This record gives sequence, C-alpha cells and structure tokens, in this order.
Amino acid sequence: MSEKVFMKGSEALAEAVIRSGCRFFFGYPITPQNETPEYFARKMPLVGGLYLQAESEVAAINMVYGTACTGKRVFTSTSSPGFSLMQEGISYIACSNVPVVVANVVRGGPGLGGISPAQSDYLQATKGGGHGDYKLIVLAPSTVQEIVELVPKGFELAEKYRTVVEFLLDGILGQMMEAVEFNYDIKPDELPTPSWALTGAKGRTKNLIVSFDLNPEKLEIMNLELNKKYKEIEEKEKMWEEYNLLDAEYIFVAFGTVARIIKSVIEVERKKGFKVGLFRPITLWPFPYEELRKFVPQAKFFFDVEMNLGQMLEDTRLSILDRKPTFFYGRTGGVVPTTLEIIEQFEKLVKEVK
Amino acid sequence: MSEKVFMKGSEALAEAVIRSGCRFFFGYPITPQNETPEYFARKMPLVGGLYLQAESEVAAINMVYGTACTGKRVFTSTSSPGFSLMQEGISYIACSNVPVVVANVVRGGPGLGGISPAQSDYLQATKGGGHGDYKLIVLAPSTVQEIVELVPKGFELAEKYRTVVEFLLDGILGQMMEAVEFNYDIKPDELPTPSWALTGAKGRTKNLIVSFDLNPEKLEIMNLELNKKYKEIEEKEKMWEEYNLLDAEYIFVAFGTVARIIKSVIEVERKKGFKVGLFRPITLWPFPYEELRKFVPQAKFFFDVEMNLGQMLEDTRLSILDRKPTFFYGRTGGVVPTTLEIIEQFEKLVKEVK
Amino acid sequence: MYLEVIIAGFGGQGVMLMGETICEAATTMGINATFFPSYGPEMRGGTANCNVIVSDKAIASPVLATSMNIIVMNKPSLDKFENKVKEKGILFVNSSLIDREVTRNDIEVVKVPANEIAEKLGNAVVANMVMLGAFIEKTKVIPIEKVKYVVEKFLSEKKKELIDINFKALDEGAKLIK
Amino acid sequence: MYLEVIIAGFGGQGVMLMGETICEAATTMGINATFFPSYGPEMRGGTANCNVIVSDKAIASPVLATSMNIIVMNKPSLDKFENKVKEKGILFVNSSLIDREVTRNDIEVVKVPANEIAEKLGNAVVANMVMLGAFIEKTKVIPIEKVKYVVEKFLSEKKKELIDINFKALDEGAKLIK
Amino acid sequence: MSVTPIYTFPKSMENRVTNYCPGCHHGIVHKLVAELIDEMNLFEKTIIVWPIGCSVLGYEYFKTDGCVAAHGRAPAMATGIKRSNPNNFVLSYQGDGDLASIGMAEIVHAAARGEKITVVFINNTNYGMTGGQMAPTTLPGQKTTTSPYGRDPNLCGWPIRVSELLSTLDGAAYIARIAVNKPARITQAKKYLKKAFNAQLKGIGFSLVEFISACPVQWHMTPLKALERIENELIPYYPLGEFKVKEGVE
Amino acid sequence: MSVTPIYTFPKSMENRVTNYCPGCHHGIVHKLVAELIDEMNLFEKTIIVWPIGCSVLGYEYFKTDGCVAAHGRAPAMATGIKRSNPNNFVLSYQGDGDLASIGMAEIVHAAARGEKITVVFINNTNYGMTGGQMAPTTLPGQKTTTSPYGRDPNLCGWPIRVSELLSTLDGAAYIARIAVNKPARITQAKKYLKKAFNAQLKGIGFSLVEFISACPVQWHMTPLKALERIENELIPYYPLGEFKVKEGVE
Amino acid sequence: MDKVSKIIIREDFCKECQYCIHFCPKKVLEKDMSKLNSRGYHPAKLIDEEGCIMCGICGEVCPEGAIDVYRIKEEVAK
Amino acid sequence: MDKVSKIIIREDFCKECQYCIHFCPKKVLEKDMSKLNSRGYHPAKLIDEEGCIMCGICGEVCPEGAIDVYRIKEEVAK
Ligand SMILES: Cc1ncc(C[n+]2csc(CCOP(=O)(O)OP(=O)(O)O)c2C)c(N)n1
Ligand SMILES: Cc1ncc(C[n+]2csc(CCOP(=O)(O)OP(=O)(O)O)c2C)c(N)n1
Ligand code: SF4
Ligand code: SF4
Ligand code: SF4
Ligand code: SF4
Ligand code: SF4
Ligand code: SF4
Ligand SMILES: [Mg+2]
Ligand SMILES: [Mg+2]
Repeated sequence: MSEKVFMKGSEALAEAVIRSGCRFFFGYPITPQNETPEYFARKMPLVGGLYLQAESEVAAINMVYGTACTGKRVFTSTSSPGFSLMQEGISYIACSNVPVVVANVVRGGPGLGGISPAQSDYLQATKGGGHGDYKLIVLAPSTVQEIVELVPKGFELAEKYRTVVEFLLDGILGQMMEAVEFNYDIKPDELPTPSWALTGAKGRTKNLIVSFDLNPEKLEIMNLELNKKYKEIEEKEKMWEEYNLLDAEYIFVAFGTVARIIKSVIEVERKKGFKVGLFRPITLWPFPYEELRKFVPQAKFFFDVEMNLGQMLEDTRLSILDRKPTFFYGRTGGVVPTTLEIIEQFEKLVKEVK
Repeated sequence: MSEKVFMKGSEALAEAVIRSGCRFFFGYPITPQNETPEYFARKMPLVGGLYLQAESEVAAINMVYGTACTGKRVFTSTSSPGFSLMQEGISYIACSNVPVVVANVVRGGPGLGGISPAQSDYLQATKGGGHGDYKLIVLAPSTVQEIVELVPKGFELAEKYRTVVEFLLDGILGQMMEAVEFNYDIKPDELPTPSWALTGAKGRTKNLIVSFDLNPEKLEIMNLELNKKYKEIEEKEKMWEEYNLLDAEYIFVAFGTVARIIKSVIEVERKKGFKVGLFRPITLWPFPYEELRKFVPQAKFFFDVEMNLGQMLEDTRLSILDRKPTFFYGRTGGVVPTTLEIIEQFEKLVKEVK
Repeated sequence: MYLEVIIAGFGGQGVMLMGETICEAATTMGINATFFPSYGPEMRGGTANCNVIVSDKAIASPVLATSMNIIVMNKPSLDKFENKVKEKGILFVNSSLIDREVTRNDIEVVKVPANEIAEKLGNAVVANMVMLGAFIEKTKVIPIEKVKYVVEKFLSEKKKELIDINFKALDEGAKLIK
Repeated sequence: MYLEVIIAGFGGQGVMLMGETICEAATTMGINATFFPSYGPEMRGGTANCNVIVSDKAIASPVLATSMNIIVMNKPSLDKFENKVKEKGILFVNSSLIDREVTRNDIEVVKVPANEIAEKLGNAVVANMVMLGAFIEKTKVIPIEKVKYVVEKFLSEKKKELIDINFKALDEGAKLIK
Repeated sequence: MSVTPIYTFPKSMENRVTNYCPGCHHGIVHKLVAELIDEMNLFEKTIIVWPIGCSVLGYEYFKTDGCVAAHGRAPAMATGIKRSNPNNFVLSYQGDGDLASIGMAEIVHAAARGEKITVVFINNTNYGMTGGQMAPTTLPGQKTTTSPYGRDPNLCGWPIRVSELLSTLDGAAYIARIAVNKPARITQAKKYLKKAFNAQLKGIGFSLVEFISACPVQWHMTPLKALERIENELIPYYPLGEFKVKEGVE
Repeated sequence: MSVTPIYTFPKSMENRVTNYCPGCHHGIVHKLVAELIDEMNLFEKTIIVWPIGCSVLGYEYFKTDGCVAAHGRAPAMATGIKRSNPNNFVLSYQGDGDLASIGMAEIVHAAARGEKITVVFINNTNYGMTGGQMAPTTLPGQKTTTSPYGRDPNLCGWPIRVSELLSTLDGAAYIARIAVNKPARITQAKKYLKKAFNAQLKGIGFSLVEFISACPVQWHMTPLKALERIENELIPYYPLGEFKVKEGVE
Repeated sequence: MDKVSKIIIREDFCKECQYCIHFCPKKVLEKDMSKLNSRGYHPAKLIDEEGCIMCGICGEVCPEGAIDVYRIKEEVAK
Repeated sequence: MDKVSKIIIREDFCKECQYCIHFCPKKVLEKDMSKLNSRGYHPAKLIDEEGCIMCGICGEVCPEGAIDVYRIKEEVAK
C-alpha cells in the first residue's frame, strides 16, 4: 500500500478520493481535469462506487448536493468555467450545512480562456463566487503528494463543519506527474451515517434539508450560525508552510505550484547570499493573516508571486497592512512564471529597496 | 418630461433603461425584482423594443451576450441566486470586451435564502463571481432618484470601456417607492453602431468576438489589455459621496440603502453633538480607497454598517489599513438594521473608544 | 408636515394599496413620500406590511423601526406590531378580524370594524378603504379628496365600476372617526 | 544524479509517452522524477511538449524555463525551443520531419531520422521510441533496460503485440548514437 | 354505532393549513401523493425533493424526509439521492416553471438516463410563486404579468407539451397527463400516479405524471371558474392520457 | 482550352488547413455550410455562433462574422443576435455534447420559441474536443474514456434522439437528420441544409439539421472504418430523414 | 351521546374555494355566511345531515384536506 | 503551355484520410508514398489523369477542401 506510484496529479486526486471512502462522483468533462473523472469512470465500478456523468456542471453540483443530503461522501471536480456554473449550487450547499468536497483545477480565464494552468480563481474561491454570506474552506496543495495527504483531511473538515471544502489546484498540479505514496484506504462502511441524513423517516421524525427561511429574522439566525462555524474554522483550521523563514529578510508569499517554483528560486538566491524565505498559505480560506503578519518585523519586503494578476495580493496586504513594502509579480492566462524571470524580478527589487 | 412621478425603484430602473435608449431586455423572473421585467413586458412593445423571457438566468445572460455582440444596448436584471447562475456568462462577456449592463437586486442569502433585502452579494460583485482576472464596474445607488441618474451613466461606462456594469441594488431600493424625475430620453437611433459589432461582413473583413485564446502567451496579452482598462477605470471612474465629513470625527462607511438609514442616524447624532459623517462609495468597484483614507487623520474611528456580515469591510480595511479603529455592524438574511439599533451600537462604541 | 405609518395585514387585504395611495396623494400635493413594502415570511396568504413616510423635508431612511401610527388589519399583525407603536402613538385595529384586546395603555387605539362595514357595502375587498378613510380622517395630514383623486386614478384604468364603492368605503371609515 | 529534458512535437507523435516513460523508469529505480505536460494552443494536431526532471534530490519546480536537453520531433517545435537549450546542452532533432538546420553553434545537435527508421520497422508510430532510444543512449542516466521494462508494462495491458517493434525502435535509436 | 372512515386526511401529511391560495390544485395533488404513500406503505422510505415554486414549503405539509432543490434542479438532486440510497422511494415535485423552463435540461436527462425517480409535475401554465409570469406552458393569448397583451407565439413561441417531449426518450418508463378538476379525474389521477410509483419501485425507469392544475389567483379567476378553464382551454391543448407505458408498469 | 470548375473550395471559407483530425466530418459539414452561403448569396448577412467543442475555432475557417458561445449556450447567444439584428442570417453550429448535454434547455427553448435561427448539429456520439468522453448520444455498449466498459444504459441511460425530441415542439419549422459518410448523402445533406436555411430566411421558424458525423480519432478507427460505423451502427439507431417540415419550408 | 356527523369540517382549514359545495352530488354543503374563520373565510358547512350520502367526494376534492367523511351505522342491539 | 490537370490537390492540406481515394468512382487517386507533407502525411495524388471523369466527388468528400476539380476541354480552333 505504501509503495510509491508515479501518477498524474489529477489521477492521484481521484485515487485519494476513493481511498478516503468516497464512492460517489458526479461531474462533467472539462480540460484540464478530465483525467480525474476518467479515473473514476474506470475505478468506481471496480470498488462498488458510482461514476455518473452529469449533463452539465449545474446538474453535477446538484447531484452532489443530493448525495450529500444522504450523508454519504461525495466529490466533484471541474475547471474554471464549470466552477462558475456551480456557484448557485455551492451557495445552496453551504447554506444547507451538508458536507461536500469539490476541486477546481484552474485554467486561464476569464471566459473560455485557455486550457493552460492558472491561479486566477483565487478570489472566486475565497471571497465571492456565489451569493450570500458564506465561505468555503479552500485548500491549495503544492505537490501531488500533498494532494494525497490533504484529500482525507478535506473530507474530515467538510464533515466536521458540515461545509464545502474546495481544492484549488492549478492546471500544473493536475497535469504533472510525480511519485506518490498512499498510507490510507478508508472503506465506506467504516463511515457512520450522520443523524441529519435523508434516509426516510423510519423510527424518527422527518429530517429536512433546506437552504432558506422566508422569515428574515430566522434567516439571519441561520446566517449567524454559519458565521459562528466560520469563526471557529478561522480559529482552528488555518494551515500554512514556513520555508526558510527563520532568518529571512525577503519573504515570498505564494501558493500552489508557484510556491514550488519559488523554492527553486530560493535555492538559487540563498546560494547568492540573500536571506530569502517563503510563506505558503495552504488554507487560502481561512487565510493565515496573523501568521504571516508575524514576519513583518524581520522583513525588508514581501514579494507575492502568483499565476494571476494579483488576487491573493489583497489578502497578503490585509495581513501586512502596508507595514512593509509588498510587491507583486504575476503571469496570467496560462503562462507559468519561470524561475529565471522571478529571479530577475526579485533582484531588481532588492536593488530598489535598500 | 421632468414632472415627478411616484415610482417603485424596480420600475424606475426599467424606465431609466428604456430612456437610456436600450430596447433589449432578456431575463427570468425572480423576487424581489419582478416589477422590472414586468415593466419591460408592458412597455417594450410600445416603444418598439423587446422583452424576451429567457428559459433561465443562464440563457438570459447569454442572450444578453448575443445582443451585446451586435453593438446594441442591452440589459438584464435578476436577484442573488439568478446572478450566481450568470457568473460563467459574465466572465465570458467581460473577456469579450462587449458592453453590458446588469442589475442584481440582492436578497437574503445564501442558497435560496429569502426574498427580503440584503447586501450580501458585495464580495461576489466586487471580487469574485466568475473565474479569471476580470472586474465589473459596480454601481450602488442609494435612492430611487440616484438609480435614475446612474443608469444612463452605466450604459456610457459600459460602452466607453466595453465592459460589464453591474447595478448592485438591495431589495429595499427595488421595492420602495418614491417620487423621481427623468430628464433624459435617448432614442436608440441616436446611438451609433460600433465598428466591432457583428452585423455581417459587408464591405469589411469579418468581425469576431471571442473570449479565449488557446495560446497562453496570447491569452496573457488579452488579460493585460483587460487589466490596462481596469487600471484606467480605477483612475478615472471612482464615485463616492462625502456627507457631513468636513469636521467629522466619527465616520460611517455604508452604501446603498444603509447609507440612507445612516443619514437618519447622523441627523440624530449631530443633534446630540457628535461630529458624525458618512463616506458612501457609489462605485463599489473601483472602490475609493484613497478617497476614504484621506479621512484617517481626522477620524476617531470608522464605523462600517452593512446588510451582510462584513463584506465591504474588507475594502474599508484595505483603505484604513488599521490606522484607526474600524468597527463593523451588520444585519443579514434580509433584516434591515433600524436607526435605533445603529444609534445604540454607535454610542456604545463612542464610550469604548476614548 | 410629517406623517409616518406602518400598515400590516394578510397578503390579500390590500395593505400595500393603502400605503401607495397615501404616498401618491402626497406626491400629488408636491410633498415627499417614501413607501417601503415588506412581504412576510410566507408567500401566499402570509402577512405583509408597508412603511410609509410623508414629509415636506427630504426623507433619509424609508424604513420605520417604530412608528407614531400603525394599522393592523389582522391578528398576527397586531401580535407583531403592537409594541412598535411609539409612546402616545395611535394603533388602528381592524376589529372585524381581531378578537383580542390591545394590551398597551400608553397609546391610543382606534377600532374599525372594516370587514363588517365593507361587507355591508357589498364587497369585503374594500375593507382596506374603510380603514384608510378612518386613518386619513384621524391623522388629518392628507385631505380625503386627494385620496379619492388617487383612488379614482388607480381604478379608472380598469375597474371604473368599483370607484363608487371605494369612495363609499372611505367615507364610511371617515365617518367612524368624525 | 540529475537529468532534465523538454520533449516537443505534434499531438499525435507520442511525446508525452516519451516523457512518462523516462519518469516511470526513474521511479522504478527509486529516483525522484517530475513530468509536466503542456498542450499547445491547438487542440487537434497542435504542438505539445513536456518537461521532465529526474533527480536524486527533492525536485522543487517541475517547470523548465530552459533545459540541458531538448528533443524536437517536428519543425514548429524546433522553432519554438531552439533557443531554450542551455549553453553546451544537447538538441535532439527528428530529421525526418525537420528540413532546416539548427542555427545555434553553442550546443550539440543530435539528428535522428526517427520517422524514416520507424517506417522501415513497419510502423511510423514508433518514431518516438526511436528518438527515445537515442536520447537514453546519449544521456546515459537511465539504463535502456529500465526503459524497456516500463514500455513493456505500459503495453502489456492492451497491446502486447506491439512490444517487439517498440523494443526494436529503442534499439535502432540507441544504435545511431553508439 | 359504527364509524367507518370514507375519506380522511392522509397520515403522511402534517395536520396544518397550507399557504396555498383558495382552490389551488397543489393541495389536491399533495393529498393524492400522501394517500398513495399511506396505501402503498412507502412512508418510511420516502424522500421528497421539493422545488422552488409555490410548493417550496411542501416539506412542511408532509411528514416524510425532504429537501428543497435549487430552482429547476430537483431531478438532479433526486438523482444524487436515489443513486446513493437506491432503496429509498424518491419523488421530485415540480412546477412548470421549474421543470419546463429553467429545469428543462435536468428533466430531459433524468428521463433519458431512466433515473429511477418519480416526478410529480404541476402544470398550472404560469409561475405562481413569483406572481404569475408567463411559463413555457402558458397558452397562446393567455395574459400573465410578463405577457400582458396575451402570449404571442410569434414573439415568444409555443407552449411546450412536456409529456409528449419526454415520451420520445427511451429511459422514460411511464409518462401520463391528467387533471384534477373533477372527482372522476382525481380518481384517475391516483391510478396514474400509482403506476408512476410502481415504475420506480419495480426499477423500470423514470416516471412522471403531469397534472394540469388550477392557479386561480394568478389566473384572476374564482376557483370554480378555474376548473372550467382547465376543461375548456387547457385540456384541448394538453390532451390527457398515458403517453408512455413501458412493459411491466402497472 | 476551357477550364470550368466542377468542385472548388468555397469562397466563404478561409484558405487554410483546419485543426481537425484526419477524416473528421466537421470539415465536410463546414464546406456544405459555406457552399450554401456562397450559392444563396448570404455571405454579407451571415453571423455564425460557434460552440465550445472541436469546432471552437470554426470562425478561423470562415470569412463570415462570428463569435463563440459559452458551452451549450449557442442557441441563446444566437437568439440575442437574431432578435437585435433580425435581418442577419444567424447560424448556431453545435456538437452533441454542447447541444444535447449541457445545452439541452437552450436548444429545446430556442425550438419552442420558434427562434428564427438555423442550427447545424454535429452528432459524433462523443465529446471530441475534451478527449472522447461519453455524450448523451453515445450508443449503448460504445466505449469512451468515461464509459470505459461500454455505455451501460442501466447505469447512465439511453442515447437521446435530438431530432425526434425537438420535432415535438410547435416552434420547430424544419428538423432533419442526415449523414455525410457517402457522396450521395452529402448531396442530400446539402438539400436538407438548404431547406433549413430557407426556414429561417422565410421567417417560418426554428430549423436544425443533425449530421451523424465521424470522429475517427476518438472512435479509435481509421476514417474509412468510421464511415462504416456510421452506416452499420449509427444510422440504425439514428434514422435519417426529415422529422418536421412546416408548411412553406422548401 | 354526542351527535356524530358524517362529515367533519376543520373550519380553520377552509379557504372558501367551494369545490366541495360544487361537487357534492346531493348539494348538501354550503358556505357558512354566519362565520369567518381566523383567515377571514366563510367555511363550508353541511346543511343537510340526512341528505349526505357519505360518498366522500367533498373530502377528495378539498385542497386543504378540511373534510373527513365517515360512514355511520346505527347498530341495533339485537 | 503548362500541363493543366483536372484535379488540383493542395498537398499541404491533405491529412491522408483517404476519403477521396475511397470514393473515387474510377479509382484514379492514391496515397503518394513518396512524399510527406509538413504535417507528416502522405498526400493524395491523381495517378491516372486520363481516367479521371471529373465527377467532383473527391472534392466534395474531402474534409479539408484539399481538392479542386475542373472540367477541361481542348478547344479546337475551327
Ligand atoms: C435561479 C432562480 N431563478 C428564479 C427564481 C425565482 N422563482 C421562484 S419560484 C419560480 C417559478 C415558479 O413557477 P412554477 O415552477 O411554475 O411553480 P408554481 O409556483 O407555479 O407552482 C421562480 C422563477 C429562483 N428562486 N431561483
Ligand atoms: C462549462 C463548460 N463545461 C465544459 C467544458 C469543456 N468542454 C469543451 S468542449 C466539450 C464537449 C465537446 O463535445 P461536442 O459538443 O460533442 O463537440 P465535438 O468536440 O465532439 O465536436 C466540453 C465538455 C467547457 N468548455 N465549458
Ligand atoms: S399562486 Fe397559484 S399555484 Fe401558487 S398557491 Fe396560489 S393558486 Fe396555488
Ligand atoms: S476529435 Fe473527433 S470531432 Fe474533434 S477534430 Fe478530431 S475527429 Fe473531429
Ligand atoms: S360525502 Fe358526498 S354527499 Fe356527503 S357532503 Fe360530501 S360530497 Fe356531499
Ligand atoms: S373544498 Fe375545502 S377549502 Fe374548499 S370550500 Fe370546501 S372545505 Fe373549504
Ligand atoms: S473527379 Fe471523380 S474521377 Fe476524378 S479523381 Fe475525383 S473522384 Fe476520381
Ligand atoms: S479526402 Fe482530402 S484529406 Fe482526405 S486523403 Fe483525400 S485529399 Fe487528403
Ligand atoms: Mg407553475
Ligand atoms: Mg461531439
């Protein structure tokens, strides 16, 4: 079981979902994540699970909603335009307090955009998206192995808080292959059926799952309950990585694949004698504001690098609050920044900021 | 023409759209904005215009997209869940550089939520929403008269920048009635057909409108072009109201109807001798960060009040950068905060912050 | 000149029309008015209410937390709004459908058997006009002629034949106060 | 131990399989490997390429801006990648489909008439294996046996009958270098 | 003295007044559904997916497990439920705006997939809940708040006959249309509905019963006039009967 | 010596190689569309709405005005265009994933509305562009990347016959199905397509021609084998012919 | 012994749609104009206990389930 | 005078699908195994100029529009 297998990120994702005891996948094809549903299509029948291709992303998320209401682990995966189509459904699910895990393998946008990797759905994932006062837990692994480790955690979080957990993956992570190790394999029957699940009103009064209350006072209470949950998540569930930060004077902030690229940059810059480090949020929501802010005193500047035009930057700034210069470099539309260009940008900044 | 008429906000909105020379409305019924499409259904046939009920909000926004491609003014209106369904389409439109004006008459969320007024789609409108690096111009009038004045402006902005303009209205503004005056009545034939419009390749080479480029480098260029446009809008098009700010030590930040309620609060508090003022963003994007920040020196504290759980607060904080205490009070789910409770909250804060 | 009122009742009782009529009458007089409706939690047959403010000054908030005048057309509305009447304010009660007594004694209570009067006039639907007549007469901010003018305007579009009974209802309501 | 290569060509030329094969072979040897594919702007018949890194240390970025080794299977790929070869690096050129000469002279160029050899072997499809054979032999980081092991594993699932010709193709490619 | 019940309130329903307008046919159909749940002993395994429409609060009137789908997506949600709980009896209750307008893709695909769910389809030729707008089922000439001059087919098309459309799909096991504007029809409706339930219970496939229903308030008619409209205007356009009966359905 | 063209490249098309795979029928249908645009003198008024699918770049192959709709929404976008420019000739070009899966609601409603647009529908029984996944039109038993063991109707339903389904709608003026796997069929296809164009030009209503098309690469067949598959497997399931011809269409 | 009626009408449920009245084959139901229920409706009322044939139709057609119908047999002690 | 062919094949457009070859009623088309075009395909080639009856079928069936067909008449100066 713990032999290393060389796998595509999108397939490792699917395998991790299955090994997390999830047996229900609903989805609609879209590049660059087709390997995920295709993996399910091959494997689910072999493990007594279901791969069902929905007629659209709208239908997919509502099928997911249905299965989630029965208390079973359920998963869907899509890419940017498909995720936009799911916004109404996600808002419904968030309001209904049922656990769901979704993945958005981000491609270049907006519009039809392109099929190359991007991170330009950060704001959609962490701030906006659907209507109303709700939040998703947003997880951003940066290696295929980390995907494998975070998936069961994602299901646990979804269930603990009865909320939506989104994996925000860039296309690189989905498309790239590397060797991974699985050290878990949860069977669905090990997972209890929650008391709120829709199973038929047998031996109990009816269970109901709705996402509304036409009475504003009651709807406000529903919202305040949600909010309490979100506050608890903010307190307890932040995840981040501190890399070479102990003595760092120049602090990169990056997530996902970009963080990996930054590590290559750091290798180079450390050799040149620059005290460079990386702060990598793993939960994009809740964002580790305070945790990043801790490094303000030691920092000469912060350098936020993303595959978009500055989406996480808003959170970085909300953390740094302009106490130290905060710079940004981004490539977008599916272009992956290279170590070379980041090095160049970084060294320019070092010269500018004395 | 400039006689005052007592009108519902949602009908004034529709009349303003017609008088802006727009003759195409596509939409799908949803409370609390049905009076808008119903007004169009009655009036459009009388002015040679089109009211077409789409099969869904998804279809509606794509019909809007189609008409926008022909260079004609076009409008749609919906409420929160419907707006979530439009996110994919809006991202496409934004990327395609065609002008579109939309209205979201926000109701309590998330999910089906309720039909009472709210402001809980602020983040969706200004940050997230669809996928990719794009922005909407978001206008938030606070009286029915202001709706009437901003609508033609909205069409102009949409056309000037070939972008999407969103009216973010709370249900109160849509449902309430007050007397308004119209001082314009643009006829569609006064409006030129833009050179990029799809009209058939007669006497010119083909016009194409697409929202993608499968070449990442080219897609990045498209994004940078978009971004240039957004930067220009940020520079030139911010709108806000400063109300009683000259000597204000306590500065409310609020938009839409809440700003109106705050004005009643200010009336009370000024009488009690408190130097209270209001900063009201009219463009929620671009948000007037610097303009609000100007008041940091004179302020004892800022008090952000919204009909949600703190969505604009993020922008308020990005503006104030914690240089002065920034407080928040919100009601959500369709509950409208009363002057009484805001007064109570405010006076408590005054006591706390010496 | 200032008048504020919350009007509440079942969906079908025409409480919105009462509010709109007051505002429209004020507009005709060149006075500012705001009308803010609020539909209760239930779609069909649920309670609904509206907030009306009439003033010769600019109106800031159109929303009333409490009000000097409140009209309740049915019992759930009484339950909900009884304590929203400002001290010394007036509570107008549709006594045809509300059997319980008002418990507060720091306010004035005006009882109007609106449905009964309306049915006597031949159409239960005009109960709202009966109540409106009483309200207008009691508050004396807007002349009843202005109200009739507006009612006529509203009806003339489609249902001319109803003008008469509406006028009668207004008058009967007003008579109760006189 | 470190090996990096970008492999580029038309969609149908099997460049991804070449990359995956190298990585899989490395994994078999217990060495770290990353494979990152990139599909060109065009879906069908467009160019595609992959970045492969093999290393006994942890691999940070899986993306190669430039590379010591680059394999180009067709002309558009040559045009795109010629200047991405690091100084003193090696450019592997599929000379069957590329008629122009490489212009740089600070790098080594290995020409492989992959399609011609493959067609001679009886199946144009194995042109990629011919090239891979040459690449493996030239770089000498991964033993060809490991590659064959992986190829066999890939094929054994469905198309056993193709193992032989693939092996031959690898050998023919390697022979060119020897 | 013996007292035998001839007609009593269904056990599966909550004993409370609905929010429906006087004469609304949602109420009649609710009772039919509940009676069959009682009679067929399905109570403990029933899960009802309610729509967005006037029947959004339907779950308050039933004692069964339930949830409310996003507008139009009840068949997708019901699919998710049925696929993960195949032993449950899953109903999707939908209006004509919900099913035939925004939810067209979902209903067609649920039928095409032969999804083992039963759809109770209330066609009242308009959007009741939102105030009586035009629906895809609104008749030519019919006035609604968004077809104030009467529906003009040249402008906004012809009404969709959902039962006929779905019957073209191989996955549909049972499709029928009925009205409840007369006692005899109510009896017939119950027979149809029972077959639809059985199509699911026997695993034959997708089933749907379309109810041509009165919405007196939005039609601006008394309930009794509404019954006449069904007879004289609607049934001629929407013929009653069984459109698809796969082998084994009974 | 005289040289008379018997068959030449259509003028409305750009003189460039497409990105389609060898033997893909998109190319054949493109040419038919372009030939009719040429012959019927429609070039200057044509606007083509391209779909998301392998033909997403179709606008690069045509000289006409064009745009690309969101996946499945081409009929809605075409509606927006046609309604604001009624004198233009508006085509919606769509694949089976686009039209019959995600875009089902939009196509049904465009047809029901009698929208005066013409739909060119390429049914190749799978999602070509994304790598050959199952479509609603995939035949029972057909292997695709998402039905790796062959499509199982009990699991994921039966193929949808779009032409039959749309023909139930009163707004549909002309609906026909044809293949282009033989020269005679190509000739026939052009005739059908011409009628469809005319249905729009004469303002009669919505028109659609369904092309049973080869996708050799995703079918894992040579182009010639793909032609046989069409004949032997697809046409039996998807009968060719005219399904709806409203009066006046010719 | 209390009077047992063939029909039980939950008056507060009634919304005055008149379906029961309309379809009663014996025309033994009527609006009770002497009463208004809490929602403001005149509830249906059985005006002729004898005339009722306990067919159940009024119960079936009532959208609110306001009417229960029972068969009542006087058991004669033999 | 240049040789004028009845058929013009844009070789770079050809993708070797063989439709033209398959449907040519006279079987006068073939893959040109001696050539690879820039995309790596062996283009179609007319092998018997005389045999071609200028029916146009090859042009019609070619998905790439790679083939134009012309009727050529030698005009005899009378
Ligand atoms: C996405 C979305 N769009 C629109 C609405 C508003 N809405 C609520 S119910 C409804 C239509 C109800 O009509 P129908 O389905 O016919 O049910 P009825 O009320 O007539 O029984 C609409 C459009 C919504 N809730 N969500
Ligand atoms: C909202 C959304 N979902 C999914 C996709 C991915 N996608 C692109 S094309 C396509 C299907 C193409 O199939 P079809 O319409 O049959 O066209 P073909 O390529 O077969 O001609 C899909 C699912 C997308 N672009 N947008
Ligand atoms: S509006 Fe129509 S459908 Fe809705 S409850 Fe009233 S009568 Fe019934
Ligand atoms: S994948 Fe299929 S449909 Fe797409 S271009 Fe290739 S053959 Fe044509
Ligand atoms: S049971 Fe029959 S006869 Fe008796 S009241 Fe009811 S409908 Fe009339
Ligand atoms: S059918 Fe029911 S609701 Fe209607 S009048 Fe009779 S008892 Fe009342
Ligand atoms: S024109 Fe006819 S005969 Fe000549 S090559 Fe083409 S298909 Fe063959
Ligand atoms: S039909 Fe066209 S593409 Fe196919 S082989 Fe002939 S010339 Fe080449
Ligand atoms: Mg309806
Ligand atoms: Mg297809």
